[in-house]
Amino acid sequence: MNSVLVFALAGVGLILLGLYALLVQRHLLRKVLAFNVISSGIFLILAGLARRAPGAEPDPVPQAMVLTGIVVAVAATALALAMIQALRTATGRTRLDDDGED
Amino acid sequence: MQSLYYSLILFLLLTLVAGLWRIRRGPTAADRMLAAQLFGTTATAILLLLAEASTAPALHDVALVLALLAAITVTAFTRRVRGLRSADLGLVDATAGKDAPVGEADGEDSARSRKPLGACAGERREGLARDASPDPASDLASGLSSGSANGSANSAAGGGHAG
Amino acid sequence: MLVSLSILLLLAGAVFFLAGTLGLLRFPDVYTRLHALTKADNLGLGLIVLGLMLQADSLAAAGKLLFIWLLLLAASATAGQLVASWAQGKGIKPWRG
Amino acid sequence: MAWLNLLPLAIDLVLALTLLWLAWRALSSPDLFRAVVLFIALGLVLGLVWVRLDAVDIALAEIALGAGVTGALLLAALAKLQPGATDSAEPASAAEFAAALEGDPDTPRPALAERAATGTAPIALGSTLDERPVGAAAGTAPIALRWLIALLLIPPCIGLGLVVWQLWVPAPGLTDLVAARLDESGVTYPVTAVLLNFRGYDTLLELAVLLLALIGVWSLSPAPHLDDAEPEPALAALSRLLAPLMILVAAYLVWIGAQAPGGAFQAGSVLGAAGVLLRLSGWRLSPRATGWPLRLALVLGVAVFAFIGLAVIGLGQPLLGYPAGWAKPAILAIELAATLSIGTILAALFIGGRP
Repeated sequence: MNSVLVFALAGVGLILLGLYALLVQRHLLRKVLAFNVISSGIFLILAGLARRAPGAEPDPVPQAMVLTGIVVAVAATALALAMIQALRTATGRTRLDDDGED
Repeated sequence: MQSLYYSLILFLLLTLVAGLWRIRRGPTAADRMLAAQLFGTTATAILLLLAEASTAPALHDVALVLALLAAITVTAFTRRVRGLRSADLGLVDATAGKDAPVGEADGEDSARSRKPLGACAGERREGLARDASPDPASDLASGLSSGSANGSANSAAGGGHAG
Repeated sequence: MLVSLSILLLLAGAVFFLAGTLGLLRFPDVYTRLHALTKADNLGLGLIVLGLMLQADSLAAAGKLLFIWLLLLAASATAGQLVASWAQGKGIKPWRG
Repeated sequence: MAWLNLLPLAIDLVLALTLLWLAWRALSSPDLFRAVVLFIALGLVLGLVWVRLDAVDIALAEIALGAGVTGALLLAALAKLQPGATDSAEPASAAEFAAALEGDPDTPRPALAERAATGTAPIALGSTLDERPVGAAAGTAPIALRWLIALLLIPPCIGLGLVVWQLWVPAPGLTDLVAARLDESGVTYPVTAVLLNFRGYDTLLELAVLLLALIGVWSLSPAPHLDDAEPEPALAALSRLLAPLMILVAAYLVWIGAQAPGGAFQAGSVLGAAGVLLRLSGWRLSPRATGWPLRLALVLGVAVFAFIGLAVIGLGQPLLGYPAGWAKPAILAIELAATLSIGTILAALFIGGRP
């Protein structure tokens, strides 16, 4: 059992949890959190793949991708939160409900 | 020495995880925020020990950044989630601020932020007292000025429970 | 000699962290928990920093460790004060044994 | 003493399990405030995980963002989303919100009790912090649908797990390739070389995405008028002490990025955190600064990057191919501009709304 593999598999677990919550939860803020959990899972797998050669220097290319990805994820989160707020101002709702089919 | 470092790291990590239980338990929002604050200190200690254990001095920079930013989340909590209470109680007229012309509001804001520190403190006391007195839920209503109420909270927090 | 003193300080620091977490979990209200967190944990960190400073390679490295501790002291003290005054503004009553 | 070798593995297992537990609780907790706090904790645990994965750059960015911008952003959004924060004030639900925040059974809830007594308390509180199912407006999909979704998600995730497992053959990836050309890159630290030289176009586009996100936020609404109280004296003192230090540390991170973990994204995150702290302490930009100076700071990163990237074409180089000997100053100029822009964009995203 390899430490790096543990984290990569935990990344898969995060993706599963995030996808489930994204589909099941109705509150939009929860969907935003779920998106972030999914992206964290993807980042974990990528950073794990950078460490496949035991004892050697980690691969800088996936690390650079994750590094910029984290910052972009925060910006996307901020945009999503602003959109939720705009939705609330316009309709008074903060979640997606099935009723009404709108 | 290496194994001592790793044992300490594991130990601190376990105290950290145990502390996270407070986020679940609450009961107040402040209790949950405290558990997040726990991260600042414990994770810094873990980072410093990891730097020593794996001889990676770059981790000192990570610890430095964490220490530098440790207070921001709690500050956001007390500053942002606080505002709603006074609005709830009708002390702040929500519509008044919205109708004010943009330029005026900005001008007032910048004028306020230029005031010396002492003036701010005085204003804040008044603000707190005004905040508290019409609130029947708080025991501040019993004629305590906010200054002495602060003192009593501090002594309650500071007295008797040495770690 | 220096190494054993360092080990002693590190272990003492860990004990204070344990005390801080126990306080956070066992104390009855937010004010007392705040006390456990901001005091015990920062003392624990101080001891660990001191223990690591004894083994630092250079004066600059030791100074950086000390600086990190001072920063956290300032952050914790302020955060503790802010949370306590928030709780008080909400009318959360201090526990009276 | 073989068990001592297992200590790092034990640490990693504890970290991985904590990660999964926090994610699960953050996504399933019935109370939104608790969910957000658990999510903030998740980000900080992730910071420790990056350290264990030898990804110190990512750890720096994650901790700077997780402790600085993300937490503040989510908490501020939560406070804005609670009832009563918009024009159509709903006082009773706001009281309910406050009660949910306090959560202490000993605390009386006069506003709500009074309202309930007079029969004016609204029934639908579903969108408050406390997401108790009220009527049909439950917080999640129906239970049968939830099981179906869970069952449907398991096969692809097992597949993903198997793929990850299969990929786990020792492979150096692009490490050797990067190391071979590192001398030409202008820096001695591989991650910075990848970010600003080998895959410069990627970084340029990421900066553009950040700018786009801010344009999106600005196009949605004007800046909110917060009736911020004056900062507590302790907070005012802290922001005066820490904000200059944050700017100093950001500069240090750019400088050290040439040979060690650090660089524009980490430094920009710290700079953004400084902006968040100043804003929380009641500081505003003067109206004179919110015009072109602010906008210049926002686009400077993309502008300098694109200008240098295009200018080298005139020197007979490919796009973003720095001529020999010029890589170091070019990277330094781009990094400084990018740091300023990333920090300003992050702070502007936290404030939200166009000035």
